Amino acid sequence: MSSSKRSTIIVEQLRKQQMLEALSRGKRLDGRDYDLYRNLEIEVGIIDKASGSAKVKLGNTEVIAGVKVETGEPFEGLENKGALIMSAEVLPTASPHVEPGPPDEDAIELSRVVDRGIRESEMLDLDKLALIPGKTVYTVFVDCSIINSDGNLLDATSYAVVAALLTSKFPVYEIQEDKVVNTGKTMPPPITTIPISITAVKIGESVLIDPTTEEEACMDARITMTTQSDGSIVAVQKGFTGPFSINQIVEFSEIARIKGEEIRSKIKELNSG
Amino acid sequence: MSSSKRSTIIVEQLRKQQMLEALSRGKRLDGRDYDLYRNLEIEVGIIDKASGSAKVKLGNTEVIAGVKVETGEPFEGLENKGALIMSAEVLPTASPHVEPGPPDEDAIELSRVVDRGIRESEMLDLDKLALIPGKTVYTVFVDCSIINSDGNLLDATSYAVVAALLTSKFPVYEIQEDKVVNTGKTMPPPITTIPISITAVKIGESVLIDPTTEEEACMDARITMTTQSDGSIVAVQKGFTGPFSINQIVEFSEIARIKGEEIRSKIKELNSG
Amino acid sequence: MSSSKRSTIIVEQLRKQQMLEALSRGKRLDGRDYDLYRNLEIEVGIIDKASGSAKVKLGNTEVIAGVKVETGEPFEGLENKGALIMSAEVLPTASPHVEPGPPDEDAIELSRVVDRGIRESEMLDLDKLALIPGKTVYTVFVDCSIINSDGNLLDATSYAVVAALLTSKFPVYEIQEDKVVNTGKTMPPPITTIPISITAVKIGESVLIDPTTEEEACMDARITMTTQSDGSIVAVQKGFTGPFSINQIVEFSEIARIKGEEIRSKIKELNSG
Amino acid sequence: MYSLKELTLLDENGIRSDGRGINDLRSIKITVGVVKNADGSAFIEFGKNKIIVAVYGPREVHPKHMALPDRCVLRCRYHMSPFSTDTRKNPAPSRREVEISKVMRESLEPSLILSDYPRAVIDVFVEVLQADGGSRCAGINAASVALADAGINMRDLVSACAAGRIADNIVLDVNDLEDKEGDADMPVAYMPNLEQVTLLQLDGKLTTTQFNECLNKAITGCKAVYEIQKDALMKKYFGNEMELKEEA
Amino acid sequence: MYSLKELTLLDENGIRSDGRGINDLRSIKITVGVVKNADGSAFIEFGKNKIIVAVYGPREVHPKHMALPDRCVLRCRYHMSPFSTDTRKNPAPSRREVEISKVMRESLEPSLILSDYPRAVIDVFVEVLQADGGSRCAGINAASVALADAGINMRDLVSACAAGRIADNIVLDVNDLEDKEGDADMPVAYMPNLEQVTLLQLDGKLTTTQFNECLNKAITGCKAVYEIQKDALMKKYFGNEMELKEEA
Amino acid sequence: MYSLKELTLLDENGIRSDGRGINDLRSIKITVGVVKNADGSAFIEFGKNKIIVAVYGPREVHPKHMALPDRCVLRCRYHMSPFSTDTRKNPAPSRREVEISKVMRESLEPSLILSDYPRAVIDVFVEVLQADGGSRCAGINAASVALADAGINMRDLVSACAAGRIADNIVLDVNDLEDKEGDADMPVAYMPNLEQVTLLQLDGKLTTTQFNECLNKAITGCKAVYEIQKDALMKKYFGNEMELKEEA
Repeated sequence: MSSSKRSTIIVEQLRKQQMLEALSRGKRLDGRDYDLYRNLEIEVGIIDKASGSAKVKLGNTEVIAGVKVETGEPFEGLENKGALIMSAEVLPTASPHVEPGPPDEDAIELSRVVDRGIRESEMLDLDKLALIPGKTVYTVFVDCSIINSDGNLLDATSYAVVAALLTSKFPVYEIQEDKVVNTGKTMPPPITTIPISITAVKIGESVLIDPTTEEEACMDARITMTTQSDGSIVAVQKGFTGPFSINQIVEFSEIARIKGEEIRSKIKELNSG
Repeated sequence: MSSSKRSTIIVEQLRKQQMLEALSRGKRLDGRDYDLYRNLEIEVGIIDKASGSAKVKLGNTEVIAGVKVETGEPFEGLENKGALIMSAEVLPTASPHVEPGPPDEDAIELSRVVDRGIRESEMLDLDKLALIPGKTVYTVFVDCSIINSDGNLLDATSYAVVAALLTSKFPVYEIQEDKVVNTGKTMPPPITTIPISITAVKIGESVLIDPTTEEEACMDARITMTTQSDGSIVAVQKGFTGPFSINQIVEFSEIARIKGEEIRSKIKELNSG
Repeated sequence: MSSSKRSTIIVEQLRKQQMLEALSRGKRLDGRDYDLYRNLEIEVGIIDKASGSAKVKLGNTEVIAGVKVETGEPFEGLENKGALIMSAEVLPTASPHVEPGPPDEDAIELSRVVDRGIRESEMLDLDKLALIPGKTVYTVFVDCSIINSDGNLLDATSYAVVAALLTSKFPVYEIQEDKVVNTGKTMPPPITTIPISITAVKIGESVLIDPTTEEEACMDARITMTTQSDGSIVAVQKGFTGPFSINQIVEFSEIARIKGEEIRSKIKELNSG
Repeated sequence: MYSLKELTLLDENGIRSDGRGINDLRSIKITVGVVKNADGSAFIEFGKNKIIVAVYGPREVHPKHMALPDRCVLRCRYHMSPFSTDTRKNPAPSRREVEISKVMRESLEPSLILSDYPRAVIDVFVEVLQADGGSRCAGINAASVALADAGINMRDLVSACAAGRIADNIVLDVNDLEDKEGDADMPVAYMPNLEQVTLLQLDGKLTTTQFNECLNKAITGCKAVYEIQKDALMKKYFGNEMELKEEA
Repeated sequence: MYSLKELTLLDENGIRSDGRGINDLRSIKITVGVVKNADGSAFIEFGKNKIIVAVYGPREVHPKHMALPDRCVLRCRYHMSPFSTDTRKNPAPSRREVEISKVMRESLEPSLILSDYPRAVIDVFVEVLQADGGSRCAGINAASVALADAGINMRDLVSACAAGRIADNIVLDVNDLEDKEGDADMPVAYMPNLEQVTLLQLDGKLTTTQFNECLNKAITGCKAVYEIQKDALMKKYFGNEMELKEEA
Repeated sequence: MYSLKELTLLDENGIRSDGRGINDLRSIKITVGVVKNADGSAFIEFGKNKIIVAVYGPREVHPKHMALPDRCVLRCRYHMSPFSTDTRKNPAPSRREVEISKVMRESLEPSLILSDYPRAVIDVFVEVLQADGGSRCAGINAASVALADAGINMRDLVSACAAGRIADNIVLDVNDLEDKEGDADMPVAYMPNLEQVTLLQLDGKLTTTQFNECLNKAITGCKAVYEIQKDALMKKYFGNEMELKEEA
């Protein structure tokens, strides 16, 4: 069951006061402009045993994504499409507050929102990943491990997934006498577009993109918007307990488009590099 | 592991005193005679997406049962019979004391005793629900949700299941080239009899049928007896921590037969109505 | 997650003092020599419904092992071998400290170390237990229930498993028209060797074999070594939080060989008896 | 396939598969106070959605260490009955149900004055008896009414409605078929008096222009739902007076 | 098929599949004090049932908030070993085991003076090493003896036995085959001195007349079992005296 | 098949499948302080193993009743990422992971002065990003360095390495293929200054002579690993000084 969170109120209030005071002077505590991302480093191909992998550092947030490609049964109702299965675990290494165990509601939301961006953009052309229609298809697992957590896990994880998929090499399966056989060859995955998520938090009336843990601790609300290469919006998720005005949402959709394009350019270089 | 229950002893003792005092004057706290059922309302066909459904109100106790018919593998050892699978959840809506989560021992006993009445009476002729012997049979799910709880969940749930099954329309499957195909047609289910459970509690030496929550809180023991249309007994369950004398059991078996017939008449009207 | 254990420190310290004091005089609290096993009783064939079974009493420790033989799919990568699946449950009957529930890390280690001795010795020739290569093989379940616990569960369980397997009668399956059929006949299992585990604990600098619960409560470290019929070592497990010197390990390997042979002789009699 | 889809979901006269125009809501009916034991409750029929919501609280928190010294904890469970869907749903909570429980709680929380009940908890139990498209919006609508029925101090009601896209058309209140076969689905929850959005999700593609149109259309829907929520509460609490007025 | 069933389960001479007459119990053997670490224990062989019961308590309750101020909590676990059944049983507790744990506890509780041990707990662990028909009755018989062995204050022993129906015959002590292929199975537990029924279940069809006959036959069985339970306890606690008497 | 195995795993020149001789370690690289939020951390590449270890603590125990009055509780989780193995690993902890978590904790505990932190807990989280043979040894090596990085009082480092058998040869540092296809694998952890073995396991057959040889070879490996562990710590804590020396 979903439940609202607790924290020490005095500390919480002081932290928020300090934060609001800085924001009243137009400053974030780490000195960034409201619409500035932290330093983003992406390294790909770090896990030899995976079909694709990426490590993303977004400020101090660090995420690894690994792609495994196997064969399996299609999902019900999607008999002629490859199956895409995504998971995310916030490792107990990531912060003093993580307990090992099955994913909590935050981790479930995280992986579902990242999944939605990939799936709705149709980044991976699943129609090209069927093998024996209705019986056997490509099953693409994308698993994410959050190694260190300093805010905005959603975007960091999303970029790791996109980078890992984009640079992965899928095994080529063939059908020989009704059986699926791994040929030992590889192929690039069928990529159609590059979805990029942009996340912001609202603190008071300020909207800050790429929040740190410190900022998330003071946030009233969160919003994530994912755009694809042609600039259209493919997924949105409002999060946390505060509201947004319609204006704030519309303004943010413009920011998400522009910032999305910036980060998309950066990620595109991975494949040419 | 099964464990006996707790409650505040003072309140428990006072409640029981008041109850016993009323019973000593031959009265139940809600004014009913010992062998009188509360008002029973049954509404069927309330869930369009189910093959059959019913909502039962027994006093303030409210239960919904839904029947879903699919195809599946037969149970081991019952290769040529349809499969009947029953579940019951006491929803957290039902009372301030229910915690969401997997069914506890009370909910498991509830669904197993209801199941036993249906199964042992052979209400549903499972022999008629095989399709490809040993491979594919009708799988009949009957799921119950207790919406509001005011005692005697067992009978209310049992009546909801019986009413939902009785008024359900099963899909007609056909075997075409070794495959099972849904024809889109429906048929009435193969009903052979109507099992009716009657539950009573013993408080002191009084035996009261159709107990309320208040009465169950004071009960020494509980007994449920299910009869089928020809009056024979098909299932019995003694519950709770007190005993019954042989005489009390034999007398109750007579009450269960008579009251069962009353309620059976009421439920039979559903199909003619 | 693995976690170190707690206990009442005063009692723990007193117990250990007493134990060390006795050991300083070369005595164990139950009067045994350091390298002496407790009384070992083995009874086989106690569960008619199992293909093999054994009850082992080692001092007051009591364990039952049951062998069930069925058919199933082979393990991945072991397509032409029978499948051996082992489990152990420390029953809540075994001591006041056992809680019913899924196996904890101690029970998991127990069954895995016992399993390792059987598997690595190749006691059971799994190559002879394939039926339809890659599709159907013998599945041999060996389940252990610890009834009463007084230390050295590992060896007692191991002996129960070995005795149960050794004296079991496997069903003879035949392949008839691509289907596996139980012929109703039985055969002796394909046994190649008899693995025997020997366990010791270190308390201070004393190394005591076959520890009681009392001794385990004072131990600094534990070691288990399994030898097969030809005297070679097939499995080792150091346990608990203290270390061993290389010398202690080498000396113990000699004890494990000698004591192993003693117990092996005893177990061999079961089949001739 | 595309033309077929257009044909099915929206015909040349702008009529949708269930007979509605692009700006029409499905029929909505809310009944207040349907669960006897609950502190507040509501039953909503929203198209084919049938959802019951019970509210318990403010009450003591168990376990106690979950209590907050300065405000009330809000908990929410969204759950689907096994018979609520086309093929039987496994009763164990799915990842989808976990996420919806979370966004539903977060969409209701801004409307509640939780600081009025420190150290307490309010539980909102949302049971979907039959699911059609938009069950989370329907559930929020019923939950907000049930919270009002429970007498919880509130700043506003929360009203929810989805809008979506079928080919080039933005349509109000996406049904089950449109959710599965359409091109975008955007559930929105809104506090009509405070003019604040408390739930916003999107699955599917929208240009920036379509996004704005879709958001505005959804909010129009929320406002229409708000009137129905108010009526339902009025009917329970001032039922007699209303009837008198009507007669007068 | 019907004639075949009759033939198999009961022949024309009234002899059952395992050679018994309709009023015969299977062989029963109870050994007291078989689990060294337990406060009380018993091992029962009841036909092919082999069941071990260990009792721990009265002892402190964990977690403490489960304690009752005016009486002892009784807990009971009925569990089947994986090797106890014809095909291997998954060791995780089944719904059947949960129900049997509950009815077993409820059948034992009336015999215990739980108010003598406020704030404490008594745990009864019933492990079925080999299961035949009637394992719950056999388990209750062993558990009651184990509780006596643990020195718990009791009003009476609880003795259990099933009766059932094969075609038109009411038979005592239903075995595995009769449970599966017969027409009714009624397990009963009874306190012989207090003349009270503490367990009563029924699977299968009985007319009212058959019901009464079946109940009475089961109780006759319970009374016979009671003697065996008493003997087992006598043997442990007065073993020497008994032998002396026998010699005398 | 046997000759094929020998051929593959070890050729006539004593060269192993990955080009090493029988006494060669795989390449090992340890980086200290890689997880920003942790109190101590290390990343090890050991052959193809890639393992990250984070240490949190000493810190307060939750739940509090788990605290020990006279010493610190040590907890350890060994976990494999789903993408770490050849075929995807289910993220739920396997029985193997539970056992390795236990032996890993027990191999580290003798090196720590836990009595210095009564009532506290130290958590060691070992995440295997890519698994090759010997991941438990690699994990212990990284964990011991991470514990030192966290400033925990220690008696010694713990250094781990396996040795094994291929046909008649005892080889150092068994890789993945050798683990699966070889004849024995013996992981060992050792405190080099205290000369004590803290982990010892064996899968596979060894004569007594081979056992001694294998144990000694593994310990030689541990000693070599120890130097790499020390260097990694030196590099973090005295990096500048070392570079200065090198330049000098």
